[in-house]
Amino acid sequence: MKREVPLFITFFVGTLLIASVFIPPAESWGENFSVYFDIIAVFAFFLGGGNLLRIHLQKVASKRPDWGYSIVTLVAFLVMLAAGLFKLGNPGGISGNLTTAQSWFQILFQNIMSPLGSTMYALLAFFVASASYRAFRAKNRDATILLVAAFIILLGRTPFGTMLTSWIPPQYDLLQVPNLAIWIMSGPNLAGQRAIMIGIGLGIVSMSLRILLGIERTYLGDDR
Amino acid sequence: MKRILLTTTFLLLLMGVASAQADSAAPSPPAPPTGVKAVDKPNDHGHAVNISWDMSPDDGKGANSVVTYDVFRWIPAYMDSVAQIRAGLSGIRDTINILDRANRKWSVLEEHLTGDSAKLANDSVVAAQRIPQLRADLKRFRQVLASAVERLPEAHKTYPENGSWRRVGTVPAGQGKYSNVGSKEYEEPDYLPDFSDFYYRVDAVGVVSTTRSSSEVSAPVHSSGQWFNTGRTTVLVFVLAFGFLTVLFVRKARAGHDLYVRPLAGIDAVDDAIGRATEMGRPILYLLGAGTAADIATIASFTILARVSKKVAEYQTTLIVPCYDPIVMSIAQDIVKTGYSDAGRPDAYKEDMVFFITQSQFAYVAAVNGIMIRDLPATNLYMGKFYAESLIFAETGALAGSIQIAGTDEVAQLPFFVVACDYTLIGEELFAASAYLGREPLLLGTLKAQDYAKAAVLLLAIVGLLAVNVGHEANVEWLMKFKELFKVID
Amino acid sequence: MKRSTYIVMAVMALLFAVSWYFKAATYHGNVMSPLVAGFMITLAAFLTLAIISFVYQDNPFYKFAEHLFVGISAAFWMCQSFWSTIVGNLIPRISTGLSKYFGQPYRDEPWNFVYWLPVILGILLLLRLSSKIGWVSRWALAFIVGTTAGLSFIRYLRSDFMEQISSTMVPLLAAGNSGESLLSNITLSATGPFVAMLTNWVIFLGVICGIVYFFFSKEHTGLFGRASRVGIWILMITFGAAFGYTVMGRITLLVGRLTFLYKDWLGLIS
Amino acid sequence: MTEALVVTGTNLGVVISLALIAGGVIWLLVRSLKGKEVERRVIFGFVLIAVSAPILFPITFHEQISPVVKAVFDKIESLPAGSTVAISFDFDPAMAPEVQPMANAFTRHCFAKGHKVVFLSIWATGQSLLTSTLDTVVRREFPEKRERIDWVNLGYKAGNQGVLNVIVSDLRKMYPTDVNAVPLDSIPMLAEVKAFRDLSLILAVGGGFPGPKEWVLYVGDPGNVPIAAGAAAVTAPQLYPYYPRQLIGILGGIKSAAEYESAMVDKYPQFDSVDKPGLRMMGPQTLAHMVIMMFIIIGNIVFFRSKRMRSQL
Repeated sequence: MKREVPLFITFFVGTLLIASVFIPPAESWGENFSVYFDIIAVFAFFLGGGNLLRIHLQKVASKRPDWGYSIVTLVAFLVMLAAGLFKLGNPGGISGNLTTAQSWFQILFQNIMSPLGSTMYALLAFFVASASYRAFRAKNRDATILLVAAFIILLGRTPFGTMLTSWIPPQYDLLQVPNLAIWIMSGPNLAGQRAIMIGIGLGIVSMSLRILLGIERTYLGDDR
Repeated sequence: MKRILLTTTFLLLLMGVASAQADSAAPSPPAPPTGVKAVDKPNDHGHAVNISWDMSPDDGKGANSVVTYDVFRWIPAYMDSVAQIRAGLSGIRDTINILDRANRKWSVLEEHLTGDSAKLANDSVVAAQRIPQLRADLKRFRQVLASAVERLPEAHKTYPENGSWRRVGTVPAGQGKYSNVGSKEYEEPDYLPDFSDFYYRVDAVGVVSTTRSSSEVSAPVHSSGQWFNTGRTTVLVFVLAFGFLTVLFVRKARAGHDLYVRPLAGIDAVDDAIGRATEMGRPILYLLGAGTAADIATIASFTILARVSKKVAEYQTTLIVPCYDPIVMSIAQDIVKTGYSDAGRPDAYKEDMVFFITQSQFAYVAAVNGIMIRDLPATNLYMGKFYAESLIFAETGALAGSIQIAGTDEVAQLPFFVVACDYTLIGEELFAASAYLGREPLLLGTLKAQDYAKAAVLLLAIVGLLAVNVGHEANVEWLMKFKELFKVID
Repeated sequence: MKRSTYIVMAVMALLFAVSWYFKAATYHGNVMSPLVAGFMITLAAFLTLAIISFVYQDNPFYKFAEHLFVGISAAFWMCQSFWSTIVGNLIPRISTGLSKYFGQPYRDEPWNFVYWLPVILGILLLLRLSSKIGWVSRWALAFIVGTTAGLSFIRYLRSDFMEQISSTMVPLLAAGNSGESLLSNITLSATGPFVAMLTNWVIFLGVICGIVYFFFSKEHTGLFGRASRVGIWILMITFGAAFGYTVMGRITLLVGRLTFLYKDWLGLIS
Repeated sequence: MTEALVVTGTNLGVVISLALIAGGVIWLLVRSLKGKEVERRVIFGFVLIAVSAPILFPITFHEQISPVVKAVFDKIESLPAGSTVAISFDFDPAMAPEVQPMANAFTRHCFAKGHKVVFLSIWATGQSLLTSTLDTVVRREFPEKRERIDWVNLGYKAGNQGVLNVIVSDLRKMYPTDVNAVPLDSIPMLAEVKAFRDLSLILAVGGGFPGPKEWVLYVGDPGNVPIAAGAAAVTAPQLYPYYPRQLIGILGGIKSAAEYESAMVDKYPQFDSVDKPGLRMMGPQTLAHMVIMMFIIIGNIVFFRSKRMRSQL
């Protein structure tokens, strides 16, 4: 019971969905199952939210290092949850639109969550620079190829790229850096992407099959 | 009175002259399209018809006067009475919704209101008492509609009596086909009944919509659903072939054939990295990525986590698994717990090893960054779906001096992992990793099947390429079409 | 805490107050009261700075911003999915009373009872909190994983696998769009027919070698090994090029945040 | 080579920030010769300055025009004054930051050369963006140009490539009137223009469907009209197969827009004072790219120096 039923459910649901692709009346099943999936995922939020509360309450209770910050998390979580679930400050009441401009939910989103998120994203500008410095070194042949390709593309995006190679006559203008950059993107880059994608496609198909056939069952939490 | 009469006469005259002028000024209509054919739309669940025609001689050439084609279908008058029943039905539905809404709004406010508003509120609440009655009506209407719809094929048989031509679509000049797709739900206004005789006609229309000419009427056609989508036969062939290969090699593996697999640097590094963490006495950070359980990459990551947690338990190192998705967290908890009990140390498993952070991409990044800098893990493993956060993780990890091993099938993020991490499992290698780590013959058998599929790809690509090139050079139509076999038709 | 920490804290608090005052005094909109508006923009600016400060080193301001962000965002997504999935998609199909309460029109459709399936599975999932019958939660997980496997199987077979193979089959001798004779015009002109053909060859051979690299059960030696080497080079070019190409977008993100600080907060530029 | 360093904008902030970056890089280069690694925070500081400086002070770099862009510029230059040119706005607000600068630059260039311009759109979302160009460029900078004599706005027509298919041979069939319902026959500048094949040049600005590709297939090829494209960076590579035979030139992404703006200023110094969003947006990009490239170079010098030092030990 404990092992066989889940394996059967997986096999049955998966095979059903594969078959539905070939049967026009069942074509929309895939979408429907995705909706069921979303609904189950919302139930899982109880688990997630419960876990979050538990971890931070424990931290506060046992006064572990940085426990004060856990209070920040707890308060922020509960305030936002209340603002969203009870639609606090929403002129439309409980049936109003969740993201109405004056509602607490939207104000907190606009002024706290949104700037924090986009700043975190913007840190990438710094990390792109440090990664370039640290990792683009001609240590061996593979690394050199990586470095040269990146450098050509970068150069092609600055006025220097055009300057340095504009003397090359039109018959050989593939060698001008901006053209070379475009060529790398549309030639070798495309080939590489495609090879990776074919591999991924196969890998996923094979992995799905392993799951359906019950060969791969670690997700059930027993590795035997 | 007389003046009015005079004015009217004058105006009428003027209009007559104007219309006569318009008539004489109107350009001659374009030649009609010919050969209108209507067929049931293939590979669908019915309720749709494909119409095609030979374009008018005046389309793009000749007088070049076609602007659009109007597609007409003959519709029996009975269809209108069905539509009326349907309109009644949706009218009742709307009324119920309105009363419902008003009632809810007012009943909340009722006790706080005075004067006119109170009366209004009271009215709404009283009106709402009719809702059950309306629901009964709705039910009755549904039955009437259902039986009315059943007679539609019958009504179509009366062609050309008791009906009229209605425009069902318009396409710009230069095109010779149109799909008349209706709804399969008979409560929708655009419902198209199956198994009814449909007649189609196409008009070529000039700049002024009155300059038009009609084609012959097409032969009657039925729309109907099919049980198999022939457009996807190639896909089915691939599914069966791949399934066959996998089962074959799994059986072979079961029979005890030894299967070779080449070493993968990223996989070998995993064990070393766990050892290193033990020596340094620092924890191991394992990220399952920003994917959900709906991503195969995440499931592949579970199998690697199973292996890692068992090793970690054996070496008595600490494991940190911050999660992005609650379902993923649940599964990961089970896996780590099993890993510890497999290693014979169930007591060493702690509930807070695997925990949930948030389902917001950059908040997750912010928190994981904090963990990396404060707990200084010796090894960071990134396996699964990663998006823009990949480089932020990898750089922060490098700053904290951790050994980093990544694996993802997100093509756009692979460059960042390859550049910033010590080892990277590229795409397919991530899915192969579970088979590698487990060293189970069954899993290795599926790898072999995968390789055969790849060999088939190479072969197909070369054959296809030859076919396309030979076809292109020699102008052989069917050879050039070879690649169409792989095109995915919807 | 050290004394210097307190001094830094006090200075930041003072700066915050000053900014609050000035932003409130110069607020011209009428969406909210100037005091609230001044506070909000100051808060947004300080949080932005707190996150950026992480690249220097971990510090209390970053920790504060991080923990605030986690709390707010966790609740944000829970509320979002509650309203869109449960109230928007589930309730209108299973309960007239609840849909009335939430102001959703009830959707009376024949197959509605199917929607009880995810509800039951969701409840099974929650049962994992019980140690006794926790194992039934695996049924829900099995459903989820089965759905994933079934959907991914077909989707990737079609889009990543078959589509990509078909686009690799391109004419290798034809001269592209320009239709000029190939042999009469062997130049390295970026738009010439020779380069167009060269590109097609590179793509074809690149894909073949790339796939060879991914073979697991054959030793990479001899000709096979050489093809696999070329495959790695192609992959390296791909990664290098894609990295270089993305830099521009990443910088634009920082431009956006700095513009917020300089323009909306400090008013240094107009 | 020196031309690349031509930086416009001469205030103290520009000089200081550029000196800071240049001096810093030289200092790091010298250090790197001794095999010393650069600390990560120093890199971050450089990035911060490189991105901030052009936002705070108007630093723009002179972009040398690349051949694909130059082809468009030269074409507009070489047409005799008074030629009729069409500019089509086939994009939406999301794409606008990248391609609207191109449309604006084309508009300025055509008016500066004394061409007559037909504005239109085959994207429903293009209409409002077209109006914004008319308001901010045409009416403000060229008040002397009169509507319907020097330019005309045909507005948006639904029908995607169907529209193109018709207007290539008969403009009045699709557009009996302009956007203000004035019949085309009473518009002086269109007296000679019966169809789009009578135009001297079509500038198709956009990147989705329908876009420059459809202009080539339905108007350029059948009508034998020269077409130039302005496209978003992501879609530009798909247009290269049509260059140079079917498309006389292509502007791809903000960098090409900046190149065009640079070329405009070189030829017509009076445009130096107008807003040049292409060049403005390229400022932080260029500076940051240069800083990153310098760091790649420094990183490699450090690597090779320290390798040699280690082998000497």
